Amino acid sequence: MMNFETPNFIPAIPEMFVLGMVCFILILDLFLSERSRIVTYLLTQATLVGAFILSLSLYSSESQLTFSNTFVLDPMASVLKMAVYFAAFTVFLYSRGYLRERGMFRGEFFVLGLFGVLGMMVMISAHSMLTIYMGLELLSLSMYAMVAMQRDSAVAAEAAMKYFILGAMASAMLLYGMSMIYGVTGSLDLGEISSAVEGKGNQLILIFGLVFLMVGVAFKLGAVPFHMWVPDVYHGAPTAVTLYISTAPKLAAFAMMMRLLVDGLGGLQAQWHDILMLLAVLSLAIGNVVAIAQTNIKRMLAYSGISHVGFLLLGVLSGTQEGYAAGMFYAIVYVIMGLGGFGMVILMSRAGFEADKLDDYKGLNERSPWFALMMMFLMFSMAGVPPFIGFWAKLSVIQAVVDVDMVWLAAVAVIFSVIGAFYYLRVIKLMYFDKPLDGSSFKPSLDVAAIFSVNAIAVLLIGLFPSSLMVICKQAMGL
Amino acid sequence: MENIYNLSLIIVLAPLVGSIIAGLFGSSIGRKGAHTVTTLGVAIAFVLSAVVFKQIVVDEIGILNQTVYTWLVSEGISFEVGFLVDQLTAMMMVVVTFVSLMVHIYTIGYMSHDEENWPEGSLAGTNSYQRFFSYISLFTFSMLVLVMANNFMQLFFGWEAVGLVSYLLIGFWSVRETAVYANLKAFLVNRVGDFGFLLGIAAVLMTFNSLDYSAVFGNAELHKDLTYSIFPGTEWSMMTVICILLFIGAMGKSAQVPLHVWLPDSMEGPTPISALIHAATMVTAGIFMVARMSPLYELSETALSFILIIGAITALFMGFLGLIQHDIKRVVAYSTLSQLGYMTVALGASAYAAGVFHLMTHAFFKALLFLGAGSVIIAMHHKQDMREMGGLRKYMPITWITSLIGSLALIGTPFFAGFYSKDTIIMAVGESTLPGSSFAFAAVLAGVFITALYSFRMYFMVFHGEERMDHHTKEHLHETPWVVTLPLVLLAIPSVVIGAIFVMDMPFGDFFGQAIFVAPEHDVLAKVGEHIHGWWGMALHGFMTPAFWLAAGGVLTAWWMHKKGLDIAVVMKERFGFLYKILDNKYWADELYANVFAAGGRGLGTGLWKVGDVTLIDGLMVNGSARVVGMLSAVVRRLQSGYLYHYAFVMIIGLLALFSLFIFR
Amino acid sequence: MIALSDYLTVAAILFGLSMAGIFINRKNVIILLMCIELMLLAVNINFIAFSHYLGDTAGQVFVFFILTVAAAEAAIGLAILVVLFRNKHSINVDDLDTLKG
Amino acid sequence: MFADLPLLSLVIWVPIIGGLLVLLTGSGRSGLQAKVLSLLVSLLTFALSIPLYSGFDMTSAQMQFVELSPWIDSFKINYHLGVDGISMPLILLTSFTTVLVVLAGWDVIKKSPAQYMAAFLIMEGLMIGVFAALDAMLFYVFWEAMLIPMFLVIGIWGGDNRVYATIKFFLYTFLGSVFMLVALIYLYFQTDSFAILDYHDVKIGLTAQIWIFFAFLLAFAVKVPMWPVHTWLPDAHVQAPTGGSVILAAIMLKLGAYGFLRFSLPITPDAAHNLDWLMIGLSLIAVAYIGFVALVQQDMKKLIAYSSISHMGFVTLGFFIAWTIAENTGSFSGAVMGMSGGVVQMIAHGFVSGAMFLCVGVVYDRMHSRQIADYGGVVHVMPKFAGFMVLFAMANAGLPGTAGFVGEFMVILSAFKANFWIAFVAATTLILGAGYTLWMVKRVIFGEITNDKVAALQDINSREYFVLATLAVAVLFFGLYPAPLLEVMDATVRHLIEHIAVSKVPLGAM
Amino acid sequence: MSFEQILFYLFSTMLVLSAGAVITVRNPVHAAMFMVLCFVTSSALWLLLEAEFLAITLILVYVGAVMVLFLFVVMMIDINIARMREGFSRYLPIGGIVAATAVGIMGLAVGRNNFGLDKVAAPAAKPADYSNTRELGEQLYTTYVYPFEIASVVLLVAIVAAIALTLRTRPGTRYQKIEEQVVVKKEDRLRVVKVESEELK
Repeated sequence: MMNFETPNFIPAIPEMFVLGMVCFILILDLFLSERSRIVTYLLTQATLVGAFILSLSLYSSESQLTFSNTFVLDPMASVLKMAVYFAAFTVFLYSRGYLRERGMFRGEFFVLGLFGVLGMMVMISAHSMLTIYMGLELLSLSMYAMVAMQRDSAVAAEAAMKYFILGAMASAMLLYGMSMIYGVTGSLDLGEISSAVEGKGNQLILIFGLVFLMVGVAFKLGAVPFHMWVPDVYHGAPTAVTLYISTAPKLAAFAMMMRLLVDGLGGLQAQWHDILMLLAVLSLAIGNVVAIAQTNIKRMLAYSGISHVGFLLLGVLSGTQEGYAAGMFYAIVYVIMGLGGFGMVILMSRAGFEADKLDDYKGLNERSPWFALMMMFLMFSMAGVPPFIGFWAKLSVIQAVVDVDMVWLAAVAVIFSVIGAFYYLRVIKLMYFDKPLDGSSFKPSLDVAAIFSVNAIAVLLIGLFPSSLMVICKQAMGL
Repeated sequence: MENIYNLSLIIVLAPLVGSIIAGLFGSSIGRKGAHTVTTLGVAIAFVLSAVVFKQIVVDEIGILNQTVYTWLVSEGISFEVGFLVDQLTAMMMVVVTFVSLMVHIYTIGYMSHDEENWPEGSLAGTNSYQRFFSYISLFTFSMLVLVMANNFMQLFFGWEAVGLVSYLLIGFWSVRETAVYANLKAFLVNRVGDFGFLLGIAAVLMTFNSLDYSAVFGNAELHKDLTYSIFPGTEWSMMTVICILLFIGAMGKSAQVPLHVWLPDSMEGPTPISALIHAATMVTAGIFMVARMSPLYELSETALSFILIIGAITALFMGFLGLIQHDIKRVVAYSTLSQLGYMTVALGASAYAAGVFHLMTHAFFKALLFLGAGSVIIAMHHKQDMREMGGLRKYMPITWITSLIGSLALIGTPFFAGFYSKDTIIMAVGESTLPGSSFAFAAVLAGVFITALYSFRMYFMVFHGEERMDHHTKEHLHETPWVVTLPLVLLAIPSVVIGAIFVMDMPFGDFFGQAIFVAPEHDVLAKVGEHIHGWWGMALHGFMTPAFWLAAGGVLTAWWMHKKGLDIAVVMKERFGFLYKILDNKYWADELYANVFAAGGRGLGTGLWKVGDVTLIDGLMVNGSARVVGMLSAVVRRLQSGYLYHYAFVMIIGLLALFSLFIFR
Repeated sequence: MIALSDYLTVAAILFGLSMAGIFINRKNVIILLMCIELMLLAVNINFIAFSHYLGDTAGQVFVFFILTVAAAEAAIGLAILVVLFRNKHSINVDDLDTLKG
Repeated sequence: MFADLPLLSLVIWVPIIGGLLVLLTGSGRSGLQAKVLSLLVSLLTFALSIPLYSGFDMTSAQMQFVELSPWIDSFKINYHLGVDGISMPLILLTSFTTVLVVLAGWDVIKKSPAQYMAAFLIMEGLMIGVFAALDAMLFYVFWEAMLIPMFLVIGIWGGDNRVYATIKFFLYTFLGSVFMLVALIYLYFQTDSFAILDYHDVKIGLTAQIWIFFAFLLAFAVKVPMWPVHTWLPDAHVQAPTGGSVILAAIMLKLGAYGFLRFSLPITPDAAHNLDWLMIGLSLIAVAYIGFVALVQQDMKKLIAYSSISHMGFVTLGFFIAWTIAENTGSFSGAVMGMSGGVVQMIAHGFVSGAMFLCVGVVYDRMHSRQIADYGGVVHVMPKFAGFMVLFAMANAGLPGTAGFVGEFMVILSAFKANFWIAFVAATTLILGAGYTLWMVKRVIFGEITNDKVAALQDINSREYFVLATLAVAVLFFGLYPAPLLEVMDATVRHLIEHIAVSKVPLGAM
Repeated sequence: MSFEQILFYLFSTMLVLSAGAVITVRNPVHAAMFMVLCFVTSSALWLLLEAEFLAITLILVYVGAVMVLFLFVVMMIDINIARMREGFSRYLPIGGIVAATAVGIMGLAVGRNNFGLDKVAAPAAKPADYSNTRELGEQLYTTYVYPFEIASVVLLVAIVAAIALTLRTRPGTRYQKIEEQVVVKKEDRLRVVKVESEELK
């Protein structure tokens, strides 16, 4: 009666590799003195590179299920995973100096970071509500801890507490929704669920569950009205952690949304389409409008992130493969821009100076023209001004909604993007048109400066030749 | 023909070249170089014009109508720059170049001490002499372009070009606020005329699909019954629309009521240009234009009576104003206005030939009078008030004689040039049967008396009676140099003889040939011509006309008052205070324009700007929406209170909101 | 017999109560943690009830994992609580208001 | 010899690359090497743009010097360039003006001149790109990217209120153009292509056309600018440095008008037909209303800015009277003159307004005041300058023989065919234009020297003399002999008129 | 009314009431106690649902471990109950309303009309030899082996995080560095100095 056939481990090799490496680093780190802590850092980066190579080599256009259908590896999963590795890699690059200056350069940071990455990987290639939940929790728990990492900072602790409570609440709701779906469909497997949903008469309970699910998804994405944690956490967390939680997890959340809504509840497209529409419009409005009133650049970027989520949702709610591809493109682009944006904060900051006030950027052009230029690239890109990459992302999602004859939604989106342009312009105004508060020209560490420059220039170059990235996203969606 | 074409080209370009040299390289070639080159250019133009005149008029080798170059081509219509040289043009060319030549020579003397008119160290004053010559040569060029045009577009070019030069010359002494004000005023008033003129051209293009004279005049008959509706419902004859619009342009240039206000002020400019531009040539451009368009005007009696009445009003009421002026130049200016009125009346009566004839004679004697006045002004050290003059006759005989001749010509003494042209006009108007012709007739007759009165008032005040000028001036009183007097003499001769020479050909003969077209039913000159037999006879008969007696009466009145030592201005001020007030304020025309149009325009502008742009569009729409967003942002920001329970609460509300999406449907 | 709906209703009430607890409680963060535990408990009841009535153990397996995760969650939550207390010397919800706007 | 070169790409990218190089050289305070380099680049660009004219086939209305290569396959976006008789002169205008702007800013700009010059070079490339783009997205990219350098130019080198002005400028134009983006995407789904020429041929229902028309209208009306979305222009002009004002007036405003010709008219002719009353109305408001507003300005730059709006009114008027003319005369052939007049006015206004702003810049650099009241009697100390100023003022007032006259003349002539009152209102510019321009001249140039600062003024140096003289020659040449200009555009305009003459509404979709 | 039903209603009412108490009592210690009661009662409900293993686990893990941890923390952190007593009821109405609405909606969804006996029949009782534990075990180690692994990782993360957050080396306290003592060499401690002997005259 024990019928247990060994599952096919091949598709999960990256996960296993990362897990193994994490455990190794965890143990190794115990025997490392402060001075040689760098090894942990290097190993972490090596892990990500290795995982990237593995995922790349495992990339195949058809999707394969394993672990009795709790795990799936499809093009979307591979691409998103690679994006996650890339994002995490960049984050660690940015944060090394920052952490060292604040005495946070400890093994736990990288270990938890890697655990988070693992959680994202699990979410991305989950094919069962159970695995989605496990991945989600793995990711969340790591992030709660990372936010509170700076143990002597009150704001960080406060942020962590808020994040934890709200996050737990959100995941509880997610679970409630899952339980409902399970109750109606009688299965946790997304494939079976979708087939069950197709022929289900009992729509009401499904919708009921769907709504609870959406709360969880929207919370992870940080979409209005489940966004309240975003500004506080981004603001309170150490910038390095902000950098981490504001970028890669967005990809995972996108994957989770795709898995649950498209793979699982594709039959309810009409319903979640409406929900997403509401969330998208609210996010665009609140995000862009409130960002204007901010004086702290981390909060401002948080709100701008909320508005970006609104755009991302536009792509998904269109319900077409192109739309999903557009949403994915937007997610990746947002990650690239977000890395740059918070990277700038890290770049400017010194020990005892967080550089998170907008006024800290006054007259940057006179202090350091190069970084001002780079930051300008990022700001214009976020504002969606061509030829920067942000424009193509917006173009693709707007294209998606126009494609399904929702021109009015496109109009709403562009109007709010104009309102949003204002606060990006204000940053440029501060950097270029104002006099610096202190003329001291700051000298960032070489690696951060380099990665930041590369990041910003990438925003321009990919903006000039976005084709390849877009093609990847389209292929990931089977186009 | 080919050689006439070449001649015309040289005639036009010679003054231009002179002007450019004097203008751009004035400082390097110096005063002598400047006046030499420009005078030379104009002299060439004059001589060649004379040649052209001989060939066209005397030898009658036909007329030149040739394109120089194509300005542009659009929707198949080609706008060209070209020459039409017929009798009318030839006559105008000679007049323009001759008077211009005289003025050039005269200017050498008149402007010789111009630096006195500029403030210390004004760079603009350093070579103002050269610049002046450059300007008047440029004017000659523009005027020639105007008269030699063979299409409306080029006509408009010349039209505006002379306006520009007149603008530059009125404001020549740019340090004087009055001058600068006067030239702006002149330009704007002229622009009002051009406004109509341009619309007229547009109408012509719409009707004939061409701006070429020959094409337009050739097809005029075909479109005579064409109508056009300006106000919905009203159908006006297209020809009337065209003619009146074009004539509005003429009213601007030829200073007809109510667009006359700029001409008296234009006296702020140096006297030579008053003579050249504001008496002899530019102001008569309107007259010339209407004569040129005779084929069109003949098709619209409405337009003709309109012209008739405007002309009559100008002729009479501008004359009145001449009575009470003390500034010698202004007297002449108002007489110019009134004479322009006579010409216009002639045009209105379809006596185009008479009008142009008067244009020619007037050019000579009015230039003479102006230059004479200028000569007096030089002698008086640039004082222009007649009350400080008197008895100049013995100090400056040549000026005296020539001025006397000019005045006699102006009032129309038989045998003098003015007599023939003016009498012809009066008779023609008498014959005219157009609506308003009787009023016009009365006006021109009355005008004769007025003209005589103010002319000889001026004459006596300046050249006779006691010497009212101060000693300093008196000591230096002497005849002006030959460069000044020579032009006077040269202008005096035609002022006497030119009328007798041309009277039988020009108004009554077939001088203009095809250049001027008169519909048989309008041909008043023919009627008049029936009982005109030779210049001698006409002159003798002239002594019996009411016009002569009116003129004589005017002269005698002036003489009598002079003997009594009365000044009509003073007398009127004392006796008829009200009338004097009217005249002194020039019928309040200036005030009207200044307070209603200028101030009104500025007021409207301010209103539109402050209310429309600043308050409504910017304040309300642009900044307003920005402010709204800002406030919204501040309000919504409050929701982010920082309290966990609020956040949780918002999440629950959001959850309920999502439910409501499905419950309420 | 007891209907499935009865269990679900109990779970629903429990869930609602704990939700209310999160935003009614203005004082003690620990209570919030407990509320979260309660929510999860409600969810668990749901799952088990379903799995019972569907005759499918997957639900119970899920509950098993939820219990595990909840324990871990509680641990981390309390750890954060400790850090918070060390920094602010208070676990008063009203004092968590430095981050706002 | 030039036939084989990708000329359009060169004139677009040479200045942009050059600008980046200048940016790199820009360490020196005086930045002499930067200035010289940028002058060379701009001259090279101008030289490269000459063959566009010499090699241009006047007889054809087709796109010429076409370059087509795929750019973003996934969006079906191509790198598609080409010029016709309308865009080619504008490209020349751009490259010509930039040279003058570089010269004008030579020793005026003290604050990081390298960045200044670089901004203008990059802007030049982008603007030429807008004129040359035949792919909607390529067009849009250039169109938006162009805002960035101008935003910086006004913001960094502008006057006291520069921040307000530049942000207003950016948001105004950005708001306008995003709706165009939506319209372009909509059209993409109609044609499954981003090629502008495909848009020209696609059949669209009337209501859709009207929506698209308004989307385009917002974008282009802001740029032109048309009342009531013109209020950014005075602020931007007043605050911008001289070079910025020149580029704004001479070229950026033309982009809007060009957009009408390239998008609104050919893509949505029926909508344009239904709404031409609106467009004519707005144009006339621009001419008259703005004319009156200009009359009372106390700030020279503001005055010229308003006069620019008023003059651009003629451009739009010339474009949109076509249908009225057709109804009155029974054929569209009568509309050619109006449209050509509009295009001529674009070019002419480029020279004239640029010259006017340069003139103001000349005195501003000396007095640091734009207030008319601070001047007076300048002629006595700067006769050379006064000469130029009067000439350009006359051109601004539309005096025959100057470039300013041609366009207005043609537009008024054809407007009369449409309706007497349209022509009537349009012709008021003769009076108003002369009024506000010459009144300013009177108060600034003539009269007695009002104060010592004026008395201390120095006349223009040889550099300024050269710049102004060049423009003076251009102004006079196009005034006295506009035929070549018309020759270049005639075929294209005819083709455009023929195109808009036929309805694009699919049968039965009315 | 069968015995089961009586039990069900008994336990469910207790559960609800104690849950209500948890969120309302001032003193966190009392709250924890009510929490325990909740767990116990709900485990009883689970037993009614034939989920013996999980019921037991709940008691062991939660009552035995988690709640103890809670209490531990509560004790460790000395909260002054006084401040805990401050205003609370004034938020009650609005909160109550919202919660009620939410519950109402949920009740609508899960009410009898959807999950009544007529809709979902009660399953037949399991055979006597049926072992819920064995059943779960098989599932866990076959079908759900992958989540099971992740669960272990989650626990690991919890450990790491808890340590990383709470374990701290107080500055100023001195520790015995054994490894250094072990590796110490003679040279480190002992220095032989050559002393020049004094010359005797």
